[in-house]
Amino acid sequence: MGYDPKNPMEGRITDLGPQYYGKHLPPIIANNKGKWLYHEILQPGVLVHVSETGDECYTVRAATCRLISIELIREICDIADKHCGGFLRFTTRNNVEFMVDSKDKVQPLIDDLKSRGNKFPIGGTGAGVTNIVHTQGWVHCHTPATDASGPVKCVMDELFEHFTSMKMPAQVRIALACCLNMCGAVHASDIAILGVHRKPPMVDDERIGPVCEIPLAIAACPTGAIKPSKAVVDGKEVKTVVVNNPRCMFCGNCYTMCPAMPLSDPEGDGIAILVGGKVSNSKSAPKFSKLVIPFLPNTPPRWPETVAAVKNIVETYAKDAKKYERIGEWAERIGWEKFFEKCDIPFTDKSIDDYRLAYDTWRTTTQFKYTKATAQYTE
Amino acid sequence: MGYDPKNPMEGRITDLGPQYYGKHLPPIIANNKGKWLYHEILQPGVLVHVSETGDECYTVRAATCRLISIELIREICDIADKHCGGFLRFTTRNNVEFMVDSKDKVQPLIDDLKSRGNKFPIGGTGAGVTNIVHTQGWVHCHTPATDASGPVKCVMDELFEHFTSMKMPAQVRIALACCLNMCGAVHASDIAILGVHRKPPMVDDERIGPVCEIPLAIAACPTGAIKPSKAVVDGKEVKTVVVNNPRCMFCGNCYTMCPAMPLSDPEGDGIAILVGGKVSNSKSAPKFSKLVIPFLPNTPPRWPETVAAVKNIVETYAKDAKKYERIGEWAERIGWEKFFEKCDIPFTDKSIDDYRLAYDTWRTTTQFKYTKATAQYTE
Amino acid sequence: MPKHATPLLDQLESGPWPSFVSDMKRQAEKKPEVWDILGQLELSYHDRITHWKHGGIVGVFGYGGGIVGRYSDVPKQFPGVEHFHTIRVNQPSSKYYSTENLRAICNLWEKWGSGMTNMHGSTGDIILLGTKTENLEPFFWDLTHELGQDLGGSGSNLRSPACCLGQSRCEWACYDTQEACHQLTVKYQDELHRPAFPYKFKFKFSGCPNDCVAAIARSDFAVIGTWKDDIRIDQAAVKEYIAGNYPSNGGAHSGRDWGKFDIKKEVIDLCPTQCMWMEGGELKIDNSECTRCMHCINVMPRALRPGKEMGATVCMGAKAPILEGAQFATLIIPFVKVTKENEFQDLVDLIEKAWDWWMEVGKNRERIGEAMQRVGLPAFLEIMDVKPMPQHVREPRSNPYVFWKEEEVEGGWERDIKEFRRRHAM
Amino acid sequence: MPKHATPLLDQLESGPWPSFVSDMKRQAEKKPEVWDILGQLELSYHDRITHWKHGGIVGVFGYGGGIVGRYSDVPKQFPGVEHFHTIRVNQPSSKYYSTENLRAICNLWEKWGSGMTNMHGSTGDIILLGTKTENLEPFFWDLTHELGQDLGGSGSNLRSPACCLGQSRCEWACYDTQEACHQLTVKYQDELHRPAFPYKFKFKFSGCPNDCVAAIARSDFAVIGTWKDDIRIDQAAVKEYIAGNYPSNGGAHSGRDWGKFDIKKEVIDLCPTQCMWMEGGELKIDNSECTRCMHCINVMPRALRPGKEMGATVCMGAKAPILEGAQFATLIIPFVKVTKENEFQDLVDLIEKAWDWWMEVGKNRERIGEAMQRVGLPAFLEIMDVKPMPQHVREPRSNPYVFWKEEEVEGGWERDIKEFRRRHAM
Ligand code: SRM
Ligand code: SRM
Ligand code: SRM
Ligand code: SRM
Ligand code: SF4
Ligand code: SF4
Ligand code: SF4
Ligand code: SF4
Ligand code: SF4
Ligand code: SF4
Ligand code: SF4
Ligand code: SF4
Repeated sequence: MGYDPKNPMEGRITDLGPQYYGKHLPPIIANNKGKWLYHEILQPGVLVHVSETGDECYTVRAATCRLISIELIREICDIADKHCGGFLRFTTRNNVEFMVDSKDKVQPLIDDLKSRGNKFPIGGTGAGVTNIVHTQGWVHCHTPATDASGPVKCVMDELFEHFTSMKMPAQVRIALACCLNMCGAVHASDIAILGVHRKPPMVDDERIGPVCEIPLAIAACPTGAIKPSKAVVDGKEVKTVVVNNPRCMFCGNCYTMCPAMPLSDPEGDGIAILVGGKVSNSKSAPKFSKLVIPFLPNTPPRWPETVAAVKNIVETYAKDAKKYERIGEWAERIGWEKFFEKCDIPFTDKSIDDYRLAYDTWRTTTQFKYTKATAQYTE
Repeated sequence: MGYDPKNPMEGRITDLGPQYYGKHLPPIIANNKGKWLYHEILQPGVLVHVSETGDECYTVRAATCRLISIELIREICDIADKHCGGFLRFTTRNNVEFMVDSKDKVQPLIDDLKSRGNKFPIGGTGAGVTNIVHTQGWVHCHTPATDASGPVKCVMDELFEHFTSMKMPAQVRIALACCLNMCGAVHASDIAILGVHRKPPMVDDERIGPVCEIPLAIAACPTGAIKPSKAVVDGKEVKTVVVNNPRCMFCGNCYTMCPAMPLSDPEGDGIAILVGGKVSNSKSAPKFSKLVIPFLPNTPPRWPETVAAVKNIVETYAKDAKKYERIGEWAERIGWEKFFEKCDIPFTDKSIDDYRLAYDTWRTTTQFKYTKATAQYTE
Repeated sequence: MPKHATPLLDQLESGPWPSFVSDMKRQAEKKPEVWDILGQLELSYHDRITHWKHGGIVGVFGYGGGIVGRYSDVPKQFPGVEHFHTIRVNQPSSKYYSTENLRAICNLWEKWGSGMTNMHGSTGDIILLGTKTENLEPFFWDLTHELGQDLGGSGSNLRSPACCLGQSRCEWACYDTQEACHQLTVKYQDELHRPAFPYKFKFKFSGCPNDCVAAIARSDFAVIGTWKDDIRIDQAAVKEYIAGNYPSNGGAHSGRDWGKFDIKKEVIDLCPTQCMWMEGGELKIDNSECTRCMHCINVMPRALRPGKEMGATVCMGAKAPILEGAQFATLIIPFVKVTKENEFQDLVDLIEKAWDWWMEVGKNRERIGEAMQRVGLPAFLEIMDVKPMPQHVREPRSNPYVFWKEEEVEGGWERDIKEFRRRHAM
Repeated sequence: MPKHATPLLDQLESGPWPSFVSDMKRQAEKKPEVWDILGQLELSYHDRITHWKHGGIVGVFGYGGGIVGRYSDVPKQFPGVEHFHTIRVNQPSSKYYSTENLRAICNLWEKWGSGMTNMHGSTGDIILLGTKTENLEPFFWDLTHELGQDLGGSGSNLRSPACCLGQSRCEWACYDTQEACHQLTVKYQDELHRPAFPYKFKFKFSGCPNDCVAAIARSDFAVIGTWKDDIRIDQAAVKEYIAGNYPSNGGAHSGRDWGKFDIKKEVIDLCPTQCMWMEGGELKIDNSECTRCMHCINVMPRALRPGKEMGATVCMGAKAPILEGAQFATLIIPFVKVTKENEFQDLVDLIEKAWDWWMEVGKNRERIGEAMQRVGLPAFLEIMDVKPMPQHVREPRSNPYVFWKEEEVEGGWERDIKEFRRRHAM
């Protein structure tokens, strides 16, 4: 029984696909699927869904780090076995949800979760800050410009009270991606924490020939910054590439295609903050996040600059925005010039688009608000 | 006295610049310049401006064809001499304005203008249709895809009552340009009537060598449709170009650079209608006009298709829009899908951008209104 | 006992948010290779740079994806992570689990892997984080034979589809996202496991325009629930909201005193199409003007519900910024029925039409959204056999640069310059 | 007596709008060459195509512009228009004329030209339509000597600047558009008459954001009046509007019954920034939120006026669609004083900075707006010595593709791959 390396093909099973979800639904869900009438968030992290059958499903949502051990998963299973008939689910933002079928089961479940230290903070619902979706960072990936789990921990430590409460004008969705590949929906987040490189790739002339397809590396560059070249390695002329540094915008696509062109660097790499994106079609159409802070240094283990920047934006927004207004909707209503002023973020040329569709972002009207930024012209 | 071809340089004067405007201001204007307090449109085409000095300037605005003879200008001068102390002005939209300094001079002026047949219709103010700004057309230019003065006459004959009244929701600015060079602000007009070519240039292999710089012709093409080539003329191989027709979008820039590449054609050429542009910064920022009817044939002398199309849009808008709402503001409020439905204009792929910044015009939301166009999916 | 000192990481053990460091330390007690994860991560925290090599190609036989190869660039210091490949296990629809299954996965990962996971990856998979090359086949054997479970996608193929929880626990789902997600995943196992595409391709299924799985932002093929009839109104419940008896937005704003519920300010005035009003104490909606944005329904879940004739809008071409900038998915099909009755045939037709074309014309590493941009939306609609409609665009083009086709132009394009010159001297 | 039958054009003599055909016929009685204009136009109406050849280069000595060469492609049929060059005469600011001057121009054109004109060209010139090559120099002699007047622009040079009527007859003008236009035209006669630019360059001057000369849509350098203090409010007049004693929008809507004036609906609700409200019967404006769009002022001209501290916003780079698509002018300088006291020095500085750069880097036939797009707005601002500010953009960039400069990055860009490899095995 088990895999036999001598007969790798024998008894092989493939293409089973995912497990059928039906096997994993708790009875309260299975019985009422498609019959739900309405829901209510009873307190932060606690939802009730009411079915037309009269059934009620109570959900308790708790945070996880996403990067979790099997020990922790087993602990989650213990809780679900004890309270939820052996079922649970994870949300699309890496929270874990425990469901029970009657009200009286809620408090014991909550008590249990609370008894486990800071492992399962309850919250993440409604007009608050829910879990930060994020990526691998230094824990696994080869191209990150920052870590993922670390900055997330630091930011959430600081925003913790907003996870466990619902005092925001609307939901605040924060995401982190550790490089411009942006695994996740950071390009459409209320606040995006984005790892960015700022040094052009080094070319490893020795290794590029053996490990890369040079034409693919050249073709990988969206700005055409990479050109074929020659170098002398151990007295022999070899084919390589050369990077026209001023044309590089540090996307890292060359490195994705060619391991001999690394670009990570302790000083060059860091974090950019983008804000105002959203996904839902509610009220306004989906919006892209916009770059407002081009660079903050990588300062492990607690990334104070990034934490402060995110906190400042969240709190300025919370004070100033109207009920139901997402960060991007708020910034558009007050005008981006006011966003920068209210958040006291210095505006730099880096926030001005100069890529493909840049023209559409230029201000082609005389309509603008005076702010500190225009003071030099009006004084 | 006068120019002496034998001594062309003798006594030559250059770089005088325009006449000083101060010499041309009627006294009521000169005396109150910078002192105006407010204005009122007393009736269509008749304005009063009130100065802080207590002076009043009454202006009577009348249409002209813009393409006018010196006979007509002299007639205008006669009127101005008789009523206005020998001064007049033209507006930025080719209307002529007669100004008098007291109320009792207004009616005689109006009567005089009215006595001259249809030469000087009074109107063009406020929430109505003012004069159509336009270009040369077949009267003078080498590259038009339609005439200018003719279609303007036909459209204004039909919209005449809207020139002499103020019943529109807001001002309606119509412009015509006879080719994609768009001499004027048709790209920012409530309704733009635009001459368009639809056949790629012919290459005159015989003449291209002598009359054109072939590299400039090739560089002129924004889509890179023109490639160098060779041809045999009178048994001799000559340099020429060849056009990759499917990549041509008929901008005519090659012809501008190279007379040996004409593209005009009786059947190929015609008129496109664009709507919803505006220039002012009032309420909304300036907007580009958007292509809603890609092609109507050239049907001189009265261009009935174009006239009907413009009239239909103007009247649909007049019925449906709110007070102060420009055509583009209306279309955006109701949604472009409703614009097409209400105006009963068939939507074609031609209205979907596929040029440089096209992506920004795609609908990247689930928000849309159902209309006839979606009926095939909902029935 | 820690194998490496981790003074920097240790600072991440304090604070109210759960600590992955504490969790890993606990795990390391049972699976010592986790000390090496911590050790290498500490080194990264010190050096401020990753210590993973550029991914190597590893996998299980017959599959072109599902495993991302990874090697340490400091293997001597951290032998436990010399190989550190991740395995993507395809999650069940909406990520419901029986503890039985979850425990089985844990056991498997205890046996064959590092004991660390991501629950879940950004695409949606169960990510098993870190194992050695030699463990891959045995793990896969056990996964398929013992758990009856399979790998997810990676590489230039279909990625593991994902969905919001939909009808399972949401009153707004306009179709069964779980079933659609499951059936289409099963149908396209070959596309998921054997790279045959120019680049990756993602399906995501949201039950309504709230789009809780962010389909419009990150899927090549986004199926987002909607309806075509009228929003259902319970006028009695409207009155309860007005009276303040039901909490606005399902209680989502209850942490702050926003004042008494004001239907005008909170619902009617915020409706993006301004198609709602009060009349005789009743809430009215001009549904022909509604764009089904969900706002009013979100705010008054007990009074308003999506219509009864439900289906989905299909949007295509979303992606992250590499290379031409990020794209949201573009509306392609305004309304389509999504039912297992016809085995999701409408979606299948669309998917296969798109794939056929993309597999033919797509360049290496060109997402379908980029290919759409390259050929233009009009051409793409033609490929998809969809009649162009104003709903496809936010606004019509403003430039006049129309690519007419020869057959559309009276008299065609062939003209005789000589004949022209006879009428037009040069 | 008509020289040519014009059955098609004759149909343009009916209808209420003035007829250019009737006008031309009248002129033709005095200047028979106009029959040939009509004749050739009739032929175009019949053939549905222009009968003008591609422009030839003609001009007066020492000038590189001001005249557009034109020849008939059917000169035998219409000898009167064999040559048919247009002359652009630079109009006086805002197009006010003494009849004396206008009559003098007519006389000159009777003598040297066709007798037909455009009052005015789209750029703003007096366009004298059609003359022969041999008449150009004598015409120019008379124009300069007798009328003291000069040609306008054409070709790759400064084009005749234009302005709205501004303070001459408008209560809203925030600076003297006529004077600015005149002085800068006079200052740049050389640039206007002798092509030294990569392509054309246009100045336009509007006195306020209503932009009655369409500067933002069609000038490379648009100077648009604005103010920096508070909108002036006459509360008594506000009351008159509310009472219906003053017509809204200066009577612009009086042709239709729009109901009683409603300050809330017509002004406050339409304010794009929502910065107005009524308080104790008074209209209030939070001027720090106002974007000076003009709407409220337009609607209540007797109650509201621009502030007292006036100047202009400078926007740059507008153009028609050839080649990259049309551009509106982009905000470059939020506020600048525009006064003849300092001879418009602030504008002069900006203009010359822009020209110096554009003349150096602009490609053949590249408008400054296109050059701005090519180098990017951040680079252009640096060239213009303008500190980037959020007012320059509608919104910040959404892609993350920042072109950092080496000096901005700690430690620079030079790195040693060998040293790197020592720390990171491959
Ligand atoms: C559980 C989950 C779906 C799942 O399959 O896992 C979910 C569940 C619900 N969402 Fe969601 N949403 C979930 C991710 C999302 C996402 C995706 C994301 O954030 O990555 C979005 C799009 C976010 C965006 O726009 O950027 C999302 C946008 C919404 C909205 C629209 C809110 C808006 O104003 O734009 C609503 C409606 C509302 O909250 O009023 C909504 C409403 C709901 C409701 C009320 C639906 C219902 O009737 O049950 C559920 C509880 C809401 C709550 O938590 O406050 N859900 N929801 C996801 C929980 C994530 C988490 O753990 O925090
Ligand atoms: C005479 C003229 C200026 C000139 O130097 O010649 C002029 C004069 C006035 N304009 Fe204008 N505008 C003139 C062309 C323009 C243009 C340019 C164009 O159309 O090519 C625009 C921009 C149009 C656009 O946005 O597309 C223009 C946009 C305005 C606006 C903004 C209206 C809006 O709602 O967007 C106002 C304010 C208003 O009407 O309420 C305005 C207001 C005015 C006022 C009321 C200003 C005043 O206080 O005297 C003047 C009389 C208005 C009227 O005719 O109803 N004027 N006005 C131009 C007359 C053109 C004509 O003969 O019809
Ligand atoms: C594991 C995961 C991040 C995570 O921590 O969750 C991930 C990890 C990687 N992604 Fe991703 N992507 C992951 C979801 C995404 C998503 C989100 C999604 O699928 O919804 C996106 C954005 C949506 C999209 O597809 O555009 C995403 C956009 C990218 C891109 C940019 C693609 C583009 O077209 O712009 C790359 C670059 C590439 O393909 O070369 C990339 C490449 C990568 C690679 C393979 C690195 C590389 O350069 O080859 C990463 C391997 C990391 C590692 O060693 O563990 N990953 N990647 C996610 C997959 C887990 C799962 O299967 O559930
Ligand atoms: C006479 C006039 C049209 C009219 O009937 O009023 C005119 C006529 C011509 N324009 Fe123009 N343009 C005229 C104002 C404009 C304007 C409006 C403006 O200046 O405010 C524009 C749009 C604004 C702009 O500059 O972008 C304009 C944009 C063009 C273009 C496209 C330029 C671009 O960058 O997109 C061309 C093409 C070219 O330069 O090769 C062009 C080219 C031409 C040429 C010279 C034809 C050519 O291809 O070389 C036309 C000569 C016609 C003729 O034979 O009489 N004309 N042209 C206008 C000048 C009269 C005057 O001096 O007052
Ligand atoms: S965002 Fe970049 S660094 Fe982070 S996991 Fe994805 S590919 Fe790797
Ligand atoms: S990082 Fe991006 S822009 Fe820079 S060289 Fe590599 S591919 Fe080109
Ligand atoms: S729009 Fe075109 S055809 Fe008309 S005058 Fe201008 S350049 Fe000539
Ligand atoms: S008309 Fe325009 S697109 Fe066509 S060949 Fe000429 S320059 Fe190119
Ligand atoms: S997308 Fe809609 S249907 Fe799905 S969970 Fe979110 S709110 Fe419910
Ligand atoms: S769903 Fe949106 S658009 Fe429709 S009525 Fe409700 S708020 Fe208005
Ligand atoms: S632009 Fe302003 S100042 Fe000039 S005429 Fe128009 S309204 Fe008056
Ligand atoms: S000028 Fe415009 S933005 Fe300012 S208060 Fe008036 S309407 Fe509002």
